[in-house]
Amino acid sequence: MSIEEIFQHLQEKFGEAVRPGDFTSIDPWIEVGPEAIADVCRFLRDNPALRFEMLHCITAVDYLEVDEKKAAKASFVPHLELIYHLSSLTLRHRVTLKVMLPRWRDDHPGQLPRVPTVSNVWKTALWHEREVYDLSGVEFVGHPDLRRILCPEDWVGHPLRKDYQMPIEYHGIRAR
Amino acid sequence: MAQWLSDWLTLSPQWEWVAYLTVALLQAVILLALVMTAVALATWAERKVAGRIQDRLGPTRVGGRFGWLQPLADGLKLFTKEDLIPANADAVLFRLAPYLSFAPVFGVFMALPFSDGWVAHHFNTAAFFILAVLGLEVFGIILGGYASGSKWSLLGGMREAAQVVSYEVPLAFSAMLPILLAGTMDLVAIGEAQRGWFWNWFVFHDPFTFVAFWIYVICAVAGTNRAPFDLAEAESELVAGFHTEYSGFRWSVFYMGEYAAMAAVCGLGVVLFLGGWNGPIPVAEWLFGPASSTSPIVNFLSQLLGAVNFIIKCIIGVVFMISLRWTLPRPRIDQVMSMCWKYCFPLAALAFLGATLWVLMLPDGLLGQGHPKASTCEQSVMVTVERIETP
Amino acid sequence: MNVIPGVDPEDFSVTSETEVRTEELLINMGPQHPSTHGVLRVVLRTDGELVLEAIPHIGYLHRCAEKIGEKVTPRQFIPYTDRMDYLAGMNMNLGWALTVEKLLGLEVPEKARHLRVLIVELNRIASHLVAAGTYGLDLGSFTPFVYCFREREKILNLFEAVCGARLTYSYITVGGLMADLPSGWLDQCEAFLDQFEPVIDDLHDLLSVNHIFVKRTAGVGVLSRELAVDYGCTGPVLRGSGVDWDLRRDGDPFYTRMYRDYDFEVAVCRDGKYPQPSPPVPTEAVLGDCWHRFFVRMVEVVQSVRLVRQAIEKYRLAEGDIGQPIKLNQKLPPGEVYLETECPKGQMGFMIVSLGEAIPWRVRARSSSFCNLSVLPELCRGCLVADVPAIVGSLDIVLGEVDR
Amino acid sequence: MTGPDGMAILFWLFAIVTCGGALVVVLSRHIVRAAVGLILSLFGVAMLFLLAGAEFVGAMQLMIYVGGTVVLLAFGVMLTARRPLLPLSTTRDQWLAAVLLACPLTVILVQAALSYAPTDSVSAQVDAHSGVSTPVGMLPVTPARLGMALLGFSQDNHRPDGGEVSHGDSGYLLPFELISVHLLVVLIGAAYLARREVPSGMTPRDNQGQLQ
Repeated sequence: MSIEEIFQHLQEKFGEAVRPGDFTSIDPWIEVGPEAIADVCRFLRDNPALRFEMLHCITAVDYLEVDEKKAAKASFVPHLELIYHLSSLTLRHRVTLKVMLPRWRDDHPGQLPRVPTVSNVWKTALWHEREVYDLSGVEFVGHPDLRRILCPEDWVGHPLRKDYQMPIEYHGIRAR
Repeated sequence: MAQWLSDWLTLSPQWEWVAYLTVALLQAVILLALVMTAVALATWAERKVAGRIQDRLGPTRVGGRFGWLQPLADGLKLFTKEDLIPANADAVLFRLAPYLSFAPVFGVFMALPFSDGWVAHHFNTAAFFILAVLGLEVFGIILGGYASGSKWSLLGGMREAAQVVSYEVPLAFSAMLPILLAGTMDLVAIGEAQRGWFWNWFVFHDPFTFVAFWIYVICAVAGTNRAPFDLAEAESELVAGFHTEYSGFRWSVFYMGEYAAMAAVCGLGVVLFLGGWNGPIPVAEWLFGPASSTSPIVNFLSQLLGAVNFIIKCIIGVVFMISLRWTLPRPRIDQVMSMCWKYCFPLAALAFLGATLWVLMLPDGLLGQGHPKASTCEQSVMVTVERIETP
Repeated sequence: MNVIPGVDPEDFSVTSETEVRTEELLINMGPQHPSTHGVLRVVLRTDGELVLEAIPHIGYLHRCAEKIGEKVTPRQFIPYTDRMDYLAGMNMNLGWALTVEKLLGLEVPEKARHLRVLIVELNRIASHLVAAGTYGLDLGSFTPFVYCFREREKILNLFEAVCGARLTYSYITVGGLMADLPSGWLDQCEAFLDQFEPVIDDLHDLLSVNHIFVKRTAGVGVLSRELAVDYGCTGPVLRGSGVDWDLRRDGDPFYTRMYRDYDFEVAVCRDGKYPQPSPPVPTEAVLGDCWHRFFVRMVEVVQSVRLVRQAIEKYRLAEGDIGQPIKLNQKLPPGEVYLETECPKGQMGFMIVSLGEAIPWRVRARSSSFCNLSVLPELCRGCLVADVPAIVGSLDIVLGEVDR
Repeated sequence: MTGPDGMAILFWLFAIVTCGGALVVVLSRHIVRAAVGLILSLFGVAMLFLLAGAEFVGAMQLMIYVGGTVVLLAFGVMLTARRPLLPLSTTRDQWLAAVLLACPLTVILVQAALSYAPTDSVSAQVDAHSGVSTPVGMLPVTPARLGMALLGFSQDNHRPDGGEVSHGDSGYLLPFELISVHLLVVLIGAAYLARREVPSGMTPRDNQGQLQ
């Protein structure tokens, strides 16, 4: 089933919450509003015509140009993107969803952006969302046990953020 | 021998015990030497056989062509290694445990007949004594596990002790069949009963003893914590079971205990089921005439041939146990336990029942021609009754 | 389950009459542990022999390769992909190379494509040999481990002849391969394959049909189809649960184009039978248990041998050369691409986001062992302590890939 | 085996081991050391039996007491220990009671031991097999005879030749059967007491279903 038909199905059900992303790129994607992501995912999984049973991975891409010189002519406004790759084993088709998030909630640095969790739709999201929270700093509302998974529990900061500074030392070990 | 020595020293009666004591000590030293060489041979064989099974050479450097001095090198290394006692270990028991696990196995060799006359002490109830002494070894394991002070070695010790204790029962049960067939518990008599061609061995006596033999093999392997049943080392978090905290000489005593137990159990199995010192073809009888001929030299030679037979069979048994270790994976603890109580024990009981019926219904064997000397059940009763009549 | 709420377990006076009070134990397996295949720490909450709950802790080998990806050009990132699944370096290189080639819209010449299939399938055999050997070790039999590593040595010697390295090859790169095969290498490879087939039967005798092995693995850690898909398990773990899914046949067209003229069967248990040159399935084996996961890998080795033989023929017939890799700091077109390839452990996904410079904006690695491991708590609930190494071994995880 | 005083030396050695072990059991504050002490004393008793030539009873002692009971005790002690084993501290009045009980008992035992008229073992009949010298009056004890006694062939007094079995002649068949039935009852009782109710909540092995 092609990306347009999938978008058609979503449009009828969710209307405004779903916007056409870019259907011409190598991997076409659909943009979904942050608050509707959980319902869209549940619909994609349960609808007999779509049946996306497998969530491959959740990726967070941080768009922020750090050094001032290039910041002026950067082609994007600073924001955070969550990319969901889904696929269906039975109907053998793929789709990519994107969620646009502000880098910080209400632009207060330190307050992580909030997104409803999809771990109740696919259990694989349990660990993937923990990894995105750990490395990129996105808070998944409703996640049963949102802790750091790869970095130590008491690590400060989110390494994959563009403006992340490595701490000088960690428990007496010089890091920089 | 003691009598001969005391005459030679022309000791007056009340000093006679000196002769007996020296003879006893001499026998003990010979036995210890024998056990040590058996253990050394077993460790060397283990590494060589494991090598062959895994398509590699095994030790070749130490001493001569086939690395036969490797056990000596291991022994030396272990003696020179530091012998540490963990902090919260119970020092006294920690030191005692290895010897408590090695001594009983050494006791077994005392009652094991290597040839017709060659037995350190001719027990009338040798088989029963051996089974009793083998039971003692369990306490060394429990004590080793407990005295090491750590929760894991205690768990390992308990698990291994439970296995050894539960496998002793079918072991004893299957060992009873040859006793039944021979009518006595005296191993020399049991060996005697299996003289002649190899089909006189008890293992081929009837299908039930054949089954009992294989149950004996399984229980022997499990009873000495060997091969597929070495549960304690298996469990990932128990690491090496009860002897995790041991090192150096104390650990080597445990190690020797294990190999000596393996050799002892093989020896017992050989005497009970595989005709002890009687070779598959009765060469001794052809060469040296009937068993108890007069001249000591001939007598000695036939006993020597018997001993050689016995040792070869023991070696085959030990190699079999070693090859088991390097081919089979480990069953789980509950599978091992259920195999013991749900399969080995009932089968052993069934085999025992079958053997008794077989002996009663077919007193002189399937083909009608009798058994050289084996007294069947009623005969043993008759024999005992006559002996009672004449005080 | 047997801790009565509201009662302090240390208080001896209350002992429920129906129950001999057993103390719950927290056993800590790892991170340095003989049978957890690397630095994985599993905390087991057990009641006697019974495992109530298994909680894996990962992150001990986390090097944040994705952050480094934002500082180096794609060709310079190749050596980092080697270190993710260090038992299948070639597959990792191929995954990353194909992702960047998909972004560039690049097509490697025929000879290079066949050489890639040949090398990648050889590496799959080596990886599965390690999996089978260490699984034998987890269950206590040492000999299969020695046989497997003896065969793997021969494959590593072949790789050493090709690219000079034995573990981290960095041989397959963006746009092609670092070097062509040395002369006489193909005959050595064929000689290896000829003497390797009987060894597979030995491994089957030693492990797959060995009664004790079957008793230890059949019916243990049963993973149903829905649970496997739900947890995102892929590769032999997914196929072990009976899902007929192999990326080399059903994957992204850009990837399946590589295998278009090869015929092989997907190693999955279709109504009780596996692709044929394999021993029968034992009766106790339940679909989705440890035994099936192990057996799928053994059958895949046979299929990979077939693939390597076909690749050798096609490589000999293909004319032209293997082409040149792209320049070290070649500019990347702006765009976003995600591609998954079938690696020995499962589907390894790479994603690259570029804004038009030579250095990508964001690099993402989706690890198969990461998802396969996440199903461990589900499988270990209610099993015995002795089953945990069996289950962990059957998932065949590599911590380099889990932690990245 | 050895002359009369040689025998004495070994006898005293084993007697010391037995009594020493018993003392360790009583005096030790550490429960596992007490268990080891018990092992040593029972081992000493077994050696005394062997010394006296009763091989079967000696081996029986080894197997049942040392191999069986004490191992059971060790299992019981170690498996139920919730926290490191509590040291056994006997209070003052317990000592008093113990001494009061022990004294009369020792007096009786010593008196009985001394009053036993030693048999003048004139010519020790050396048994061909085991080389054990048994005083003339006693018959060499072999397990076969014990077995027969247990199965009803009376051993201790000579039956009139061919006469029918009179009262009291039937050996020890009845006690033998009684004991075995008794042991069976004890076994089943113990198994029943230690059974473990399957907790209503999770059946431990529901997905594999083997264990319970």
